[in-house]
Amino acid sequence: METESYHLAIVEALLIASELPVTQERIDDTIGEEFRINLPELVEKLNQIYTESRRSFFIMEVAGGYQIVTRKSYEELVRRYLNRSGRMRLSNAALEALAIIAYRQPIARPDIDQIRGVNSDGVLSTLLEKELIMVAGRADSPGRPLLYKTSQEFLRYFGLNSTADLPRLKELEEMLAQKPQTIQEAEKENASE
Amino acid sequence: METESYHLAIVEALLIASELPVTQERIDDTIGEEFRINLPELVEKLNQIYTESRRSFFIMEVAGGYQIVTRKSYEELVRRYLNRSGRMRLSNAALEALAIIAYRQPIARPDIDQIRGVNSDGVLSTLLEKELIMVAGRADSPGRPLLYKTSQEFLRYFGLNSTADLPRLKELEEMLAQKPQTIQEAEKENASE
Amino acid sequence: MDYKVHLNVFEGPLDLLLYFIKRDEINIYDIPIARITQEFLEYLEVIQTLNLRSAGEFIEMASTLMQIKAQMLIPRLADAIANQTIEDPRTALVERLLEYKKFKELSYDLAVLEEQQLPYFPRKVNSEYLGQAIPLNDVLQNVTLIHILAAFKRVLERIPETPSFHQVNEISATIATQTDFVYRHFIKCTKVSFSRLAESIKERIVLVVTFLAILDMVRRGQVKIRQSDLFEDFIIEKVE
Repeated sequence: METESYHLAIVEALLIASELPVTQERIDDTIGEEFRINLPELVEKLNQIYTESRRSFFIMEVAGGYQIVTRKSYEELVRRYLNRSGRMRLSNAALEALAIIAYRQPIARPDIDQIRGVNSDGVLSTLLEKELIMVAGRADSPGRPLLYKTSQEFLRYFGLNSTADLPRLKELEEMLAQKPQTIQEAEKENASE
Repeated sequence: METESYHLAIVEALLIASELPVTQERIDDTIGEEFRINLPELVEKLNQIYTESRRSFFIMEVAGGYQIVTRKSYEELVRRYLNRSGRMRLSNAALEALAIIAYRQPIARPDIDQIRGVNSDGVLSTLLEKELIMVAGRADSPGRPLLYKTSQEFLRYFGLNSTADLPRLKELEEMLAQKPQTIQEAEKENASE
Repeated sequence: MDYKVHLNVFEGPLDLLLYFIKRDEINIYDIPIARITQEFLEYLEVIQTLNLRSAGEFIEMASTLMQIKAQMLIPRLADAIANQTIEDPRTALVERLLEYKKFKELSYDLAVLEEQQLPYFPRKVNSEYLGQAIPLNDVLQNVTLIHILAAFKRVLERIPETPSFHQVNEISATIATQTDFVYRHFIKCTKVSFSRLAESIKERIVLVVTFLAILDMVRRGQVKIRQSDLFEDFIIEKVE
């Protein structure tokens, strides 16, 4: 019995600290020499304990493993807490278009479409609506399409003083170039220094 | 009483679902209309419950909020399960740069280099990658270099509640206040060399 | 040479000078500049011989030291320094050393805090299966294409270079086959992380095609991409 409660505690600790679902296989591989445990059995016991003690979470079986999740009745509150209320959220498409406008402004819609390889009509109207971009006149090219640039609101939202403060592409490249190794390798290096 | 147990459950759900420390402020911001709660009080009650029911985790106060962490006694097993061969520490160089940023933020790379007497490029990108520091705009000095400051992850990583809890902060401030000119002059001299 | 042991320990020239000062119990306000310069130069030679790291910063400090040494050797100046009629040429260096020393000590304090914190593993949330339909927190904030590319680049770096060059393999992967490949992962679950997709891919070029396939799927509105932060893995979610 004493052993079982220790096993329960270990499984619980793994469930709390592991980002990936906890699996029997991995337990056997890493700590199995000391702990021959039956994960499904222990999970069931833990779930029993959680229900009895009215914990607001339980252990769910997901693709090939187990993980702790909150109970459905708290879903709405958790969602509201995690989605910072009132802050705007942009789709990937909108972010793409915004990035293109930020670095290439002023730029006309056909040019944005060409870079993105997709029509940007809807996205541009969203950005205009949120006042992240604004019209900056017309291009001289055929059809004289509208030109867009980023707005004051854009700068405020991203905490910039001017568009000159945008991270320079070169700086980003430098940042990326400085990563010849994976993070794990870098950590190893740091640890051994 | 019924209300309290509901409040406890909510706080617990938020702690389980959130990787970032849960704060009173953010709760008030998002679900505070329905739940006027006293987070520190509820956390204390939850910790009592966790101790009594021998849970292998507890709630730690950190970075201006609260987060669930596994208990010390499971360190070795959790580490082995997560496949970390040993305790991963930051390199001396990283700690040096972090100390400078923490006590002088916001600060630009040339100033960090100047204090350390070595180039800090590699170290800064490691710290950025680990999200221990973040960009805090640009300096007005020539070349408008990026400014860096410590992040919430920095506080979490070192178990601090706020930067005001940095060790010897007061001592350092007093030192700086005593001879503000000499150091600035020295910097000026060095810079003009 | 007793420096050998310490070669990798010194963070830079200031660190090395502090080491000399501490080892010889030197009064930092009265550094015997000739002796220190001599030792410093010896160390510099070792660095250069072994080509251990860029010696530039050490060379710069060596020239500063020699300059100070030269100034102090001029008899007239030496008298003036002693009588405090001109500033000691060592002052600027001493102040730099003191400032560096202060931050070095603070970095030891941080190391202690780090050590105290290491035994506690914080709650980790699996964004791939948050379950209960809880959306990811703020995932899309401040995410740009560059973030996605950065994540891609990182995964790419994990895969070794394609075989040797005389062995030209025909690339069997196309955007179409890799789109199918991604779709196969949606049978069990509507979300899959890029790193998980990449696990079964052994060749860089196939990974590249897979990445292009994903971008193509995004463009067609078949999937959405979410990412929590720069250099993080990203999650491909099927659009129903």
